[in-house]
Amino acid sequence: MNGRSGIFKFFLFLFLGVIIFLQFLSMVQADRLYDRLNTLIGRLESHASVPTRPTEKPAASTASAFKEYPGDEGDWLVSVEIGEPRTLNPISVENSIEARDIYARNIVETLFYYDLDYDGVKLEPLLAESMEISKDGLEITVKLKKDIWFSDGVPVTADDVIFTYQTMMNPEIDAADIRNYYDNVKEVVKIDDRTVKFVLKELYWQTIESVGVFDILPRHIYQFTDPKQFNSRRSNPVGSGPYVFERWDVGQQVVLRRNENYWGKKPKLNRLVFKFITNSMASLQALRSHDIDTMEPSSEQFFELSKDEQFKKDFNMLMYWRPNFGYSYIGWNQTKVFFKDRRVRLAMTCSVNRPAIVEYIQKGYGKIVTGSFYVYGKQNDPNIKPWPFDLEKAKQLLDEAGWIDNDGDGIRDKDGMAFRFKLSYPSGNETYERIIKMIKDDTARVGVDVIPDPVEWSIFLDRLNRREFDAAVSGWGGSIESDPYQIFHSSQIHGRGNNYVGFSNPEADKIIEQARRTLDPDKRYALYHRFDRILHEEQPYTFLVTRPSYTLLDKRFENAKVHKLGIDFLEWYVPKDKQRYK
Amino acid sequence: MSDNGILLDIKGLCVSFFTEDGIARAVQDVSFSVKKGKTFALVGESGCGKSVTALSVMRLIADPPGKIVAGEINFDGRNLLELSDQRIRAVRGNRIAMIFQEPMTSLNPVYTVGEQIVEVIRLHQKKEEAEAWDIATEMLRKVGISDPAQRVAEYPHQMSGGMRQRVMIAMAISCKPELLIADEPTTALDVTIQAQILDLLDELQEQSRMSILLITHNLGIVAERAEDVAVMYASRIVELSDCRSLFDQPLHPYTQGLLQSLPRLGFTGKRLYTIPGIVPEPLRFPAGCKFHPRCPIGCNDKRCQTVEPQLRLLDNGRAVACWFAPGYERPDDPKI
Amino acid sequence: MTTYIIRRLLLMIPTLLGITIVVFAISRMAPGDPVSLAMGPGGMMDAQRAADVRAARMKLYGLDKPVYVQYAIWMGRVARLDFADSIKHHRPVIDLIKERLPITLTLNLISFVIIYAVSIPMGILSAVGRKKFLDRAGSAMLLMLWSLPSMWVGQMLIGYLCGPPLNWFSPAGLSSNDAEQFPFFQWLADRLWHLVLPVFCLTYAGLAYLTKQVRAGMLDNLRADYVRTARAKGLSNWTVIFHHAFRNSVIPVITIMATLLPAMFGGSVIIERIFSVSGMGLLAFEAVTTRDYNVVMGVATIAGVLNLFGLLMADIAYAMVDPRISFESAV
Amino acid sequence: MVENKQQKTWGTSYGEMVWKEFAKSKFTLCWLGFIILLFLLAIFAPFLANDKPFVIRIAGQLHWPIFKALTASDYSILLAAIVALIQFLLVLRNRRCVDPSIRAGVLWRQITISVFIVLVGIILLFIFIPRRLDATDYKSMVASGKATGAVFAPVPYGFGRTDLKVREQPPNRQHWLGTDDVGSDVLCRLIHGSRISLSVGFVAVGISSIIGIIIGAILGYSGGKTDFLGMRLVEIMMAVPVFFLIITIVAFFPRSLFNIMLIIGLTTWTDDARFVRAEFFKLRRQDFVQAAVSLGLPLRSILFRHMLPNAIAPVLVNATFGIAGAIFIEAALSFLGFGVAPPTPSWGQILSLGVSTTGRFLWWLTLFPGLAIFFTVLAYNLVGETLRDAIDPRLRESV
Repeated sequence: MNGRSGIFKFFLFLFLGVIIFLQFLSMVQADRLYDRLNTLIGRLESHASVPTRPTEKPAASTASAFKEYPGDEGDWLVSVEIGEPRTLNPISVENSIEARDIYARNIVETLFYYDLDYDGVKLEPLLAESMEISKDGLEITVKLKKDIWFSDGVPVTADDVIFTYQTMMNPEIDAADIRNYYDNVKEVVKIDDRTVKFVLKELYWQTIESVGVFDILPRHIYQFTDPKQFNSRRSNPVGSGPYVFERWDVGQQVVLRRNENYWGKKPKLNRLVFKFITNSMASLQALRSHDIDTMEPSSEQFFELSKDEQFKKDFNMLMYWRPNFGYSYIGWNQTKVFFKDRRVRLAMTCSVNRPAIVEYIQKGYGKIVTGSFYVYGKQNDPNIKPWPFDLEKAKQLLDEAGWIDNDGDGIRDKDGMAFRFKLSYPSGNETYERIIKMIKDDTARVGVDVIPDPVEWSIFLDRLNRREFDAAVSGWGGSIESDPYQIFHSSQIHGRGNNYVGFSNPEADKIIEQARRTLDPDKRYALYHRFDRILHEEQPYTFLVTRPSYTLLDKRFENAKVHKLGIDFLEWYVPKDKQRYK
Repeated sequence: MSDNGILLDIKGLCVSFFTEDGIARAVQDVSFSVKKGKTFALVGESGCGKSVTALSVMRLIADPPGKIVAGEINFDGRNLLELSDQRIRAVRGNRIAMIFQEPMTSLNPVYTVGEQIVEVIRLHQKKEEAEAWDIATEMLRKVGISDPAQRVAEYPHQMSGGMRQRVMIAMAISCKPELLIADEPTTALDVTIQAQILDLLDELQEQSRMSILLITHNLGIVAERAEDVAVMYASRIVELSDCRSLFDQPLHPYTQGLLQSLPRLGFTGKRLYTIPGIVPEPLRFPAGCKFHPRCPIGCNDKRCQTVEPQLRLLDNGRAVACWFAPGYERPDDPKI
Repeated sequence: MTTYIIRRLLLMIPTLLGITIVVFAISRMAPGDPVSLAMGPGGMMDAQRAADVRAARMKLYGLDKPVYVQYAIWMGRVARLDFADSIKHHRPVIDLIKERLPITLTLNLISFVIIYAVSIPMGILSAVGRKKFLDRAGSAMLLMLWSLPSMWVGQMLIGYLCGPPLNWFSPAGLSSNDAEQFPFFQWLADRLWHLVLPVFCLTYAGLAYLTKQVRAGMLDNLRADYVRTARAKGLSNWTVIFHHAFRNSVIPVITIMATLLPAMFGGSVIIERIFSVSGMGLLAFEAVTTRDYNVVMGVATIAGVLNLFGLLMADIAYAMVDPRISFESAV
Repeated sequence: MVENKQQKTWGTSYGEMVWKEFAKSKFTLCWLGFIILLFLLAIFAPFLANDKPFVIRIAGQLHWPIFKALTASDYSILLAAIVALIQFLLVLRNRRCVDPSIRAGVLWRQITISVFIVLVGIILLFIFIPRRLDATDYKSMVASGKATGAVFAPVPYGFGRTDLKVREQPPNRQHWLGTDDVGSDVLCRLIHGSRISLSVGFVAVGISSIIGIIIGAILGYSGGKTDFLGMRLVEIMMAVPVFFLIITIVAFFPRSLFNIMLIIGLTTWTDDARFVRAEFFKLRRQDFVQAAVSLGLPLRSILFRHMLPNAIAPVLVNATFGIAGAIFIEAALSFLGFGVAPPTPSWGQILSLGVSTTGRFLWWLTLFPGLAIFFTVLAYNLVGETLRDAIDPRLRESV
């Protein structure tokens, strides 16, 4: 009899019940069940076994991976990544900095590693024992260490090296970026279980470095029949490193556990936690409340904190230079009328107030970049002085180039065309936006009308690739030593090459080609110094600024040294009485 | 319990609405009494305060903005205005029931009519659910709804206006109230159905000996059905009388006007009489007698324009509020 | 009723097709493509090699075919309930959604429950005590809440409540670092504590909106004749309010509930960004900005389906609550 | 136009009734005043905050830099403001001189003419006024004594001027609301930003209302198959997540203010369409519409002259809330990096700068634009709320 009203009540209760149930389910599932299941399935699929010690315990490894440091074992290091990597597969990772931060050297090891205390490329053996280069420079023989094994106890052999190389070169494997570095390798030959030979196609100094820093994956774990299966394997990286993968809480963190079965000297910290925090203010707040132990602040954050005595009591503030920071630049599209003329490009450089950026935004710690190499590297020519910020000179140069304000509207023109161009940049980047605002204001004073044009990253790339832009602000990542071939060689103007500004200079081309074949570092450096000088004169880019890196670190960590190439948390430890986590 | 056969006795009731625009005196100094088993009619144009009076009896004036400012409402010897909320709720629907003007909207659209009747039965009579449903069906039969056993499970929107008013009545009488307030029960209905509903009320009154407070703007329907009549104009009662004498000899010019404007059998005049002008708004009552702007006698009279006449009991047992009514004037009245 | 539902479900098919076409067209029309994005600005590739790699990848993802063929292929997979693979992640779209959904659902369900649990009583109280101090103060408060941009609120909360000196909440993440080692209830408390701020930011605007709706509906109904009838029956005040007035005010509340269903699935980009929660909102946002077509299509299609189901459910619930509406008359 | 020379008391028109009801709430009137003030601020922004002086004497010659530097959009805004003012005066005059029965028709005609004038005017202005660049630093000219007699605006800074020396200063004497990350004056940017935020709200909602009204009117009037198909279209638009649409479409176009307004307008019309459709559905069966149809009036006239005025109320109310919503959407887009191109200031952009700038908490960059958005949205919401109460006849009946 109560008809509808009863239905209503039933509906209501059902609804509430469902909500409460779903709530519970999703909360539980969000963390525990789902991820554990995931890990479990992941393990089953990848048939990775639980780490076990090899039956025969080797005597203290003949080759020590790292120098022995004193200090107590224990505690965790909780650090921040700005984004979540899409995969931790070392081969299909593309160029994700976050992913490399997590797995490189912690889980997966390379044949050699860079000596952090040398400001050039100096390879120290890690998994390898030695490297021999043939006289013509076309054959590299690498000998692996004895008694080295992956975290599951299986020894590292030449087969693993060859497997990794072949996987990388497999066109169906999603590794186009990495493959590019090894393009010059014709083949890899197994000599014996511990020796491999890399045969190169041609002489090229960078291939040697690439071969040296080659990630070695365990074949017995990553083996695949279907390339798709390999591509979609994104978690549970396995390698020979001092840490093993523990879990990945999607959207939150990746946790690594110390590899108790490590072949070398074990690091002190028990766990490494990489949290994903997108909001940099939130990161700083998390650091202040000791939720995280270390982060890389922006330069503003760093300088503001350096005035905070309370903060300095609790945290170490490290400032250091590091090559992979790179530099930002404005690329002038030299196929456009405006920027064909060297004088115009130079005038633009002179009207960008770089000294002010260094002085006011970077508090004097930054550095104006003059060329495409790491500013403290040996390739860079320290004698080149950056063009000054000089509006008068800019005006004079523009006058010389024939850009004069004929119609009195405040904008220079030539042949009836006003000097008004779009300055494209990827939107949402505060640093670029700041520079753009300054450039717009400053160039207005020399009579050039800049139209800022923020575009979404994918469209930005699209425009660069199609060369459909007037000028663009962007940046290049750096390395200790780099080869300017892709960016500045005239062969890279057409197609989808990276010389999208259309810089073409026969002398520069010749130097680049010659330098690629020069194995002797000093001769090579001399060539690059000359190349740098040409860039400086031609200004295909207006090189902007670079800055040191900063790290904030909880005071409880000891032995946090600053090396010439940066810092290394594998050396850090926490004294027993200060340890926070178990 | 009072012994003079009076069920409801209202004395000096004043109700005001406190709005943003000012104080509206909707009911001023209203007094009348309803006898047991009899019908009392409260007549007046819309907006004159008769519905407010009825709602005051139920204590259903929305507060804010409305407020009963003064007066007594004695029901069966007890002043309803002094009862606690809980006690007045025991009276509402139980001893005093009410039927409203709009049968279309007065029933809750989301419950079946049965549910709505059962609700009131269970509330006041503490009956079991099944029994209450039986009573509800019985009540529907009583108010003349055919096939009540089926209708009881229908929703209001499935019924016609007349049927809904019957349902309202069934709901009202289901607890056998002593007083039934019918607030314009027929206004929204077709003429043929109007008569049916009024006959039904009469019939029910005979069966159960309840009193009815009939509120209407239609003097015509009062004639045959009410014993006593009060005519209200602009928040006051202007004339109070038994029905027969009122129709024979109306004392107040307003009543006269109302009667003249009634169509009568055999009337052959050209046009029906209409009272000129409109009912004043409660916020803008004229000074003096509130009827004087529309009054054929008093419109030019100085006293009517300045001093408001009070309701006075005349020697013949009737009461009126008009300076010009025969036998109204007293020696101590102001003279202008 | 069954025929009605079946008819509505059948009607959904063309609508859904329309949705997929719109989304497909819009996402493909946007300049840029996932391949050049994945290759990045540099990759330091030789020009010829870059072109080759690009062509190979376009082929691998089926992007070299004409757009309508791509659409047909995609529709074919969807018909088999397979939302294809993410181009960026090389994984089934469904897996990505499964991964992100629990976080978003947790946040949204909590805020959903809070919105309803708080705003309904608040709306009723406010309507009952109309024009009294509490109602006025409450309404003003709600309007103010409704007018606050959530990113501002979020950042202010992080700036002031997290970190020293107050240090009340955690500014990012969903659990403490060592939460894995906690016993269940401590873990639960820790989780809830981390959810407070994002949930607050998700909740307050909806709370204000719904309260206003409930209040307006209640005011309408409290003035209705049948409420007067109910009072005349001698029912107690609260019976009148809940049993008669509120019952009739439920209808708008239900409509809003239906629109919330897809919103719960969608998540909020801004709040997820501020509180570093990677849920559905960020997934969709990143998919759009990285031109990960299959993810965009998957998310939008599922959201569209939920949206349509929400509308259908609203209509059904409507008819359940309000006997005046019959299924036959409504299309 | 029927004009009546003698002063006559008309009955109250619908508009007057609504206004009377609206004006009852003094509190809301204050907020309406606030909105008007904001509009004045936006209209006169170049005269309130500018780094160029009104007048300056250089080498004995008088110059008027501020007027010379006004752009086509500045003139357009002034033109629109003048037309709006005239329109307002016309409405007041209508009240006195036009018979209420035809007043609505007259009003519609006037509004159509005004809109036409504004649109044509804007197009002409954009064609004929060249884009100028005047980067002369007048302040340093005055300081160095090269120029005299300069009269500056109350806030003597340009919204695009940068000065790293004074970057990120908290509020002080020179910069009342502080400076941002490149040393621009926040107050100046807020004043100029009011233009962006207000016009985003207005134009976006205007576009969405017009689309919504047209589609809703056609669907509601025609019914049958057209309605059925049209509603599927509306359903499709409703089911596609709006924010997704906006973000994707934003990618197509350059980040200009107009495009953002257009996109917001193009994606948010579904609610209006549904309201108008529902109203038209009801109205279609009413006598006066039947009468109009039987008189053989053209469809356009029936739809927009006879039916629309009766259905406009919910659209109007929705519009005020829509303006508030559009301001939010603009802010959210700025936060996600999809806002208008710098150095054009918008509140959302300043706010997102304050919210995200290099991970610090610069309170003046967050607080002031936040408050500006908050108060504006609050004002619109309050006005919308009061307007709804004033329009809704169900509420007016009750005491």
